[in-house]
Amino acid sequence: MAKDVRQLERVVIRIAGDSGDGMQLTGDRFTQETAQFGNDLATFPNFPAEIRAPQGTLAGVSSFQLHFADHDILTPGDRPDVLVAMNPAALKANLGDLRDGATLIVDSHDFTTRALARVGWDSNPLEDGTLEKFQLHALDLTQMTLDALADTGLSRKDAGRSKNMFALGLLSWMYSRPTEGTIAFIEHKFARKPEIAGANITAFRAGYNFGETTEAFAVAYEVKPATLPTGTYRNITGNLALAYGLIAASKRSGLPLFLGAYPITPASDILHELSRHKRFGVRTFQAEDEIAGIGAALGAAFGGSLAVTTSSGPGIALKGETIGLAVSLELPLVICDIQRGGPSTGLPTKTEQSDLLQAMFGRNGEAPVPIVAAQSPGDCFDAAIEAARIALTYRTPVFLLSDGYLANGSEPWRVPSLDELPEIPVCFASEPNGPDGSFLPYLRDPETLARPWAVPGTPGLEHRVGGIEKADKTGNISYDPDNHDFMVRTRQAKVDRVAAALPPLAVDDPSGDARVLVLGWGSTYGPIGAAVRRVRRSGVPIAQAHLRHLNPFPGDLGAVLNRYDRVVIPEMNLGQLAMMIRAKYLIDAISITQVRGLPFKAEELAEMLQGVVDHG
Amino acid sequence: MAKDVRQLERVVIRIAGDSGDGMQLTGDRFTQETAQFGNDLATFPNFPAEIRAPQGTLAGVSSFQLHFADHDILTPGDRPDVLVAMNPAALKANLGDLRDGATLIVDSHDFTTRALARVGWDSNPLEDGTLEKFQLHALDLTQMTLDALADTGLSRKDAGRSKNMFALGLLSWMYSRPTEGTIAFIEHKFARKPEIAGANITAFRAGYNFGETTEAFAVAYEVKPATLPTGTYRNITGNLALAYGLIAASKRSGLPLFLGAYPITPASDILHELSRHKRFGVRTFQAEDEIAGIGAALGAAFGGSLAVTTSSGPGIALKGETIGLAVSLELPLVICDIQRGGPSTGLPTKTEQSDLLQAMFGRNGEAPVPIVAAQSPGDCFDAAIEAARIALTYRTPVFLLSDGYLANGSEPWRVPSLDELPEIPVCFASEPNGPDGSFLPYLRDPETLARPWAVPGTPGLEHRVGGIEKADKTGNISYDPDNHDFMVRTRQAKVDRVAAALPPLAVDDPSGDARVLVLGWGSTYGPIGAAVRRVRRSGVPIAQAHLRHLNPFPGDLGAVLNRYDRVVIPEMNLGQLAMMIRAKYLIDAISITQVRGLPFKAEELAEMLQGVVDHG
Amino acid sequence: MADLGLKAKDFKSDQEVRWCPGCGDYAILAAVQGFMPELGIPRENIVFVSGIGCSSRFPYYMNTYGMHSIHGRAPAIATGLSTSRPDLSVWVVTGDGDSLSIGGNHLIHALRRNVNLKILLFNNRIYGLTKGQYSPTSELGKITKSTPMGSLDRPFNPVSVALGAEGTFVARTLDSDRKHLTSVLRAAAAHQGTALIEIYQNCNIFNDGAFDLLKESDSREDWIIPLEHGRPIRFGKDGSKAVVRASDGSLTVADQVDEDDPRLVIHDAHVENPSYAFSLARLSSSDARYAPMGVIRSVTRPTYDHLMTDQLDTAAAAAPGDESALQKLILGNDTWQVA
Amino acid sequence: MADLGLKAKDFKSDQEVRWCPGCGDYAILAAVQGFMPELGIPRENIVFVSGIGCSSRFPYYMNTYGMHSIHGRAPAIATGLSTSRPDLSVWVVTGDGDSLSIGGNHLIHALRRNVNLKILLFNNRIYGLTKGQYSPTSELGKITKSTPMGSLDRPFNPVSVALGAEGTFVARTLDSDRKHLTSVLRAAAAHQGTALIEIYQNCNIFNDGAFDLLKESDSREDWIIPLEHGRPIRFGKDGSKAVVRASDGSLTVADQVDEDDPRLVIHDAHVENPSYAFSLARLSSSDARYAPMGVIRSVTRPTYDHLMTDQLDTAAAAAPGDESALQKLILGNDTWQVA
Ligand SMILES: Cc1ncc(C[n+]2csc(CCOP(=O)(O)OP(=O)(O)O)c2C)c(N)n1
Ligand SMILES: Cc1ncc(C[n+]2csc(CCOP(=O)(O)OP(=O)(O)O)c2C)c(N)n1
Ligand code: SF4
Ligand code: SF4
Ligand SMILES: [Mg+2]
Ligand SMILES: [Mg+2]
Repeated sequence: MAKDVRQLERVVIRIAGDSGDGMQLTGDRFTQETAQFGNDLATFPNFPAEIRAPQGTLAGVSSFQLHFADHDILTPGDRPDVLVAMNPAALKANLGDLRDGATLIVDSHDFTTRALARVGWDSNPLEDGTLEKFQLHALDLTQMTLDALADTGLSRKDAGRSKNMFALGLLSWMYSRPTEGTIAFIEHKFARKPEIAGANITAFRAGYNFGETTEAFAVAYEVKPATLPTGTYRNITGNLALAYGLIAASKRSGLPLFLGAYPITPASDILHELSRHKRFGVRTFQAEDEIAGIGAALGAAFGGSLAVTTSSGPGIALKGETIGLAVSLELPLVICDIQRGGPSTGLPTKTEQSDLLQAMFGRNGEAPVPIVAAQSPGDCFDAAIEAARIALTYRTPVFLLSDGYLANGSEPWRVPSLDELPEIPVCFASEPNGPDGSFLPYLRDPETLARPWAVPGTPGLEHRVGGIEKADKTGNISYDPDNHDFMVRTRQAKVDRVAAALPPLAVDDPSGDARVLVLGWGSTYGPIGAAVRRVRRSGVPIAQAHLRHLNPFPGDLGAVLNRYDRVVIPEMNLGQLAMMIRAKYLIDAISITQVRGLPFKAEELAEMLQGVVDHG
Repeated sequence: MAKDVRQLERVVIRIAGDSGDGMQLTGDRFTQETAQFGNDLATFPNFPAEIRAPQGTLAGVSSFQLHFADHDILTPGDRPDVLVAMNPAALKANLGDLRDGATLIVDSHDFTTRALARVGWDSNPLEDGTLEKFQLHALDLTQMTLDALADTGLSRKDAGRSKNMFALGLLSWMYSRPTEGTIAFIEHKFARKPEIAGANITAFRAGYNFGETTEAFAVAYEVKPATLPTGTYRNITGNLALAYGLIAASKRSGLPLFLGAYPITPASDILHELSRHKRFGVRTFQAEDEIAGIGAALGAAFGGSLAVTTSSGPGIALKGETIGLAVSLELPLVICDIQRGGPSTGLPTKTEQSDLLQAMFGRNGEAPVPIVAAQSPGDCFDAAIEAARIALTYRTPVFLLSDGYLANGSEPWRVPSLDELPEIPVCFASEPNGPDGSFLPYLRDPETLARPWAVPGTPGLEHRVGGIEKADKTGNISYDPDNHDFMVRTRQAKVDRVAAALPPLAVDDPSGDARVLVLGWGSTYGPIGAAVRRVRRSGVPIAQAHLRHLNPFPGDLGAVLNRYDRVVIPEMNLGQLAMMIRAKYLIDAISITQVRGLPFKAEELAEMLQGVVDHG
Repeated sequence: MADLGLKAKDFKSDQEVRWCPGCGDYAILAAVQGFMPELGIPRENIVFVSGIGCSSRFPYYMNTYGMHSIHGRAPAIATGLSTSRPDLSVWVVTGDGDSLSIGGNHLIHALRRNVNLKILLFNNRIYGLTKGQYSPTSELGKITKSTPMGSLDRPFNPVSVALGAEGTFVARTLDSDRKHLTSVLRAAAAHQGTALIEIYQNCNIFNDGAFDLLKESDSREDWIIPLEHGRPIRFGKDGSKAVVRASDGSLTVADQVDEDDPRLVIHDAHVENPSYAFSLARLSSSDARYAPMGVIRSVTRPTYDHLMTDQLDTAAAAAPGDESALQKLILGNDTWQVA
Repeated sequence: MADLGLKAKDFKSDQEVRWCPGCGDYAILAAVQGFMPELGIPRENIVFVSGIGCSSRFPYYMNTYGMHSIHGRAPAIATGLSTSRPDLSVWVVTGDGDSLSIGGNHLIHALRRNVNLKILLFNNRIYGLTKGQYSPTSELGKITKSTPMGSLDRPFNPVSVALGAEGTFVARTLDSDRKHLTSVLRAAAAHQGTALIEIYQNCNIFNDGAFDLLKESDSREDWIIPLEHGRPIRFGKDGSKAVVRASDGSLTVADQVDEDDPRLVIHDAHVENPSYAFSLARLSSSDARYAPMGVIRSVTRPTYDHLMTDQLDTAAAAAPGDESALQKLILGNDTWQVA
């Protein structure tokens, strides 16, 4: 039967089910197919903090959202056009987010009175009109999967597990995706269990064929490949990009990589990833706690490694004292904070940007630390290299801020050729630099104010460092009042010096007519960009700038801000960057804040920006 | 021989010697005599981080400065009028601070070539004209002490130990101090070693008589008692006042006091002091580290104690994660940070105000905590009570900031009668407050936004709290986005609510003509006040206001700031309060900073203030 | 203990239990809830404090007072609570990562202090909540997400650690053996001071089957070494295995040991010297599969909480602690009047 | 070891030593500086890492590489250094507060990992630097600034703690006995892995005389129990005291023991099972004055540092780790071209 194929510019799909239903895997696969096909895309995985919350409950729902388009896009989309819901809980938990008229594909298998009651429904929404705003396809996906696998000899339970593949097959048909990749993937993943591989492939094909054959779906859709800059692309999550960025920085600086870390969501995957790359000289140390993690990294830094520690908010709080020591020792160290919802344990699997001020001020005394932030999953790669560059060049701990949204979200990424990356020249001290052949471990480079890095093993440069205030140049303990004042200001000056080598801030103001500037940092890049496009589409000029460097700010930031009547700062916190900007530049920046554990929705943000443009 | 007695308004005396020479004790005694006599006074002890640095070295010098006057004074004085130096190192280390024409009393006993060389002198300053700007009295105090004790049968070494008492006797004569107190003190202190007591008293009397008899000292001085508000006075250090304030708060709230602490300079004395007062129901727990210290305190808070933890910067850095938990649990907890020089180990025995931003922001997520600061040693008492009041009223952790200068410095303090102190009413929840007899641990008081405090042991109110985000009212775990946003804002609102009950900010602007306001916080109160007086004395009006509450600010602060053309903020950091003020009120506050481990000198500060008045 | 008429269900909170289906934590929860009525303590006087981890969700499910705190800090928090409120029955729930990785120091200090805490250490030899990294009790060479080529660090034996840290009560039990678990809970509850109970717990998602040898009917009798005070330590399918003292004084396992063999060890949980208990614990080092189970050590020492209360009482008896005494204290000895 | 022609004075830095006159730290410093040339390692390959405390000032005085870090964290920092630079000789200097109070967890984890660190624990049973609070090794009932009515918590026995934490090398010595101290340093330096040396150290300011019994000529022979591998453990003024094995297998001290008494214990530092060493350590619990001195345990186990290096080598041998391999890795398997 020949079917209609309709062209779309963009689609937002969300698939949702129990945490045990394999939704993240299904989402990943659909993303890969879509990436292979050449669409631009952005993803948003969302899962509960529990490993396996009880089946069929709202708390146990896991979902994966994918936005893909024939043009470049910036966010995983606000409101799904399509929801695939594998059980009543998944339907209930996600219904509120759908746009009117959205397509709903629901596995009706589990819509029993009991299951419905469990999520607080006393009648069946598939039947009672609840869903009339939507294009509902209630299908017994589970049963169809079981039927497809009837001959395999698998138990009902095992066979039922493949229902996600059935759903994926159906989606693949609907959106005209290539299927070879998925089949190869399944074969590879279950290479040791061929009967499971077979079942999954059968279910996947059955789903595809069901779309092709049945009359339920009158149309398939096509979203043309996007035109992106030329190059080789892959899909990548933020944590993976960050890990690769660190290895690349290690190669470009010629220093072995050392990671000292303690597992914590959503940072653990960086530890997992790096532990797999020992052949590149990467040492990973799973420490007894966060303090030992950063401590070991600092020890490795003293020994001449590119030293890194990774954590999330609660773990970063524990590292404060040691970060202060690193400031005092003036050794390079990259501290990655993959932010999550706080305070305290907060919302471990949700995203937030509320550690900026902790990164700035979370330790005793005047202990300034440069801060860089990543703005998209792929950008985590570049941000990691930039953090390493600053740390190594200025001999200082550096914060690299990412967050749960970047960490797990993915996007197509143009893979750089390693030799296009900046080199990070590092030169260990090898000769005495003081009078009479002495070594002065705190004699500074006049340009960067960096002190020499003399690693153990270098004859003649034996020296001692420590956390007590040090005399200028010699580094000996000093309680001298003027020396202390000098050293406090010098450490600050060194961090301020970072700005000198930064490029001017890029401002996106196509018409040049904008009176309002939207300033952002970190993972709000996508939503802000999307919101700004919406505003512009309505004919209003508006400018956007996004900060990679939060400390120090780029040197021209003040001048940029002064070009605009109003500056708006959207943040997933209560206004942390806004506070820093207000204090430094004394401008009445408007803070737009949302602390919902979720990225901004472009649509809502656009409305708020429009409000500022309209009413100032 | 009848001698001259001259009247003085004020004197600044500094006594300095080896850390082993008993300088702190001598200073304390002279202070007590002076207090007894009725002068107003302020002190500044200054000692090395080492327990006993090697004898005779600059690093080992310990000193004690006392400023006393016939009128009320605010600081221990900038430049001593009199220096007593017990050895070459003490002379060298302190010489630079003297005003021209100052009196120098030097124990010449140890001015050997070797001892001089040790501190870098190649000729004897007592003889080579180095000291010609001063009124030098080079006396062999040690030998005189030995002579005085020749008959006691004490070894030379033991006898020599009393030279500090000889010096004290001499000073007591010179400044017409009462001596009974010191004699009684010595008898009490060495009650078990009568021969030592005897030797010290003999040396003390010998010093006094030496002044009386010899011609070296032509004049004695008298500084009349000061006229202070009526009342019973005592001399008190900041740490002692803070400890007493906590016990008083415990009595006024009816809650047992629990301190969880780990020793650290300069906070340890609070632990020591409180551990001595078990009869008042005070429990002190010396924990294995700072995290356990605050953890135990939080546990005690859950159980219904007035819970306190004390530390200094590096220890506070370790407590960040647990403070976040306390914010999330909304339990009362007083966190005392006795600030010292940072970053890292920094200058452990020196003072600094550089933990304000750590107190504000040193933990993950949006975790606001009220902050109060003490402004003088005696004021630590009131500040402790205020911190406890806020913690108990709003059910929140509260920072109480003091510093090394307040901790060890002393001043006359009008001892309050306990029943003039504010009562701190605390009411534990005892009844269900929810539908169907349920208990809602996060149902808030509409005025304070405090949640009920239901302590274990209360039947029917069993409930669970934790660091994961909680649903409004029920406190159950909630991952709901809107609830999280609401709770984050509510916790902030609760802290902001503290301002509602604060009195208006006191502004000292006698003429009402000032165009410049000096805004301060913490221990800069004395130096700022003294500097302001100097400026005024030169005929220029200038206003002063000092913040007890750093978070939230008093409600009228904005209005106060707007009344002045310029606001100047002197701080012993790189401008932390200034940053907060600039961000919040968008005024171009001028930051005057010094990070020398020492309080501002009134004279220098006055000059800088004058500069602002003159040139804006 | 008083029978308050409470039932297991009275200790169930209204919160939905959210562990993975099949997780060993369920059985432990049921056993604890089942045991609680026996304590004879009203619910309001019982507090459960936990850290972070799957196991640390425990307090939410107990209808008592409870605190789900932060990672590794539960013993410290519970110390403050118990010390300031010795009238309460304070229980700590923790995992192998929570208590032995990040929280190791608080654990050993609680033990040496002998604070009146009952610590339930759910040892699944893995980090459950963070999805499967190795823990300080994972076996050497363990392949996990963070150790793809195998872990390199020797695991702790929690019993050895506790004995090295002056623990007064140390026991071990198994999630699936409710009767045994309950008996150990009972002994711990009766103990004055810190009681550490290591509970082998299956994490069926990330470390499934870690204790199968101790559970399966064809092997468990070969590896579980049951300890009962005053009884010879015999085990094995036919009961012929036993723990014996070798000539060099060390303990080993021997087969075919007669009832009257002089080498046979009679279990004595109350020996003051912890060396005996330590030797028992080290049976696992001769063959990692051996698992001595039951109360390994239980000796009497004053508790920290009571010693502190005593000091307060002594101080209060020696001098008044009322408002006027406080006034005097604050006045000090060197006052002067300004009129 | 190679003789590099170094002398003790080559290990003296130009920094003035700033401990209190009479402090036991001086003797330890002198002993270490005197021993260093024996190591046969060039100064630049030696690193001293310390925490905070009087003792932790140590690195400043050594003319090697050094780091005076923060309180309690030296073992963690040194672990990173040693693991990333197995070519270095890494020494940790720490106090009883630094290592057993705030730093207890890092210490026990270093021990179980068997990182190649030589840890010198200066045990003066007090907090020196903060002026005299009790420490985790202070005796029960100790009156200090923070415990005016006496401390309430049972001290740790550092040797027991280390053995409970799987330590491979544990020794004890005395500040004032330079020869003994040096012999223990020598044994520790030869050990592959974590070597913990507890050094009894007198703090003459805040805890003077803590070890006098072990120093004074009329008592030291009664209380020091000297351990030498392969030799019977005999001591006492006339050599008639000995450590014997009681019939219940435990170790005790007996008087008037003959050379051929079968109960006499021959010291064996190399027994794999740490129970023996643990029993030795617990002689102090029968009478706190007994001090077994020397190498209590020294067994061979691979070091963490080398195991990690091996994994890196194995991985590198299995697949290339060059720039083009990295390029491939970053590309991954699912790429597409945009032309
Ligand atoms: C300060 C901090 N670090 C790390 C984490 C992440 N984290 C949570 S639980 C856990 C380990 C859990 O293992 P275990 O204690 O064995 O408990 P289980 O889940 O196995 O019951 C980790 C590393 C955290 N929540 N807080
Ligand atoms: C984080 C932190 N907490 C507390 C302190 C204060 N402090 C410094 S050394 C020390 C204890 C010293 O005792 P010990 O380790 O036994 O060393 P000793 O001085 O006796 O050699 C303490 C509590 C600190 N410097 N840093
Ligand atoms: S991950 Fe393991 S320990 Fe955690 S709930 Fe699931 S089965 Fe239990
Ligand atoms: S205080 Fe004690 S340990 Fe510290 S230097 Fe002085 S004598 Fe030595
Ligand atoms: Mg576990
Ligand atoms: Mg000590």
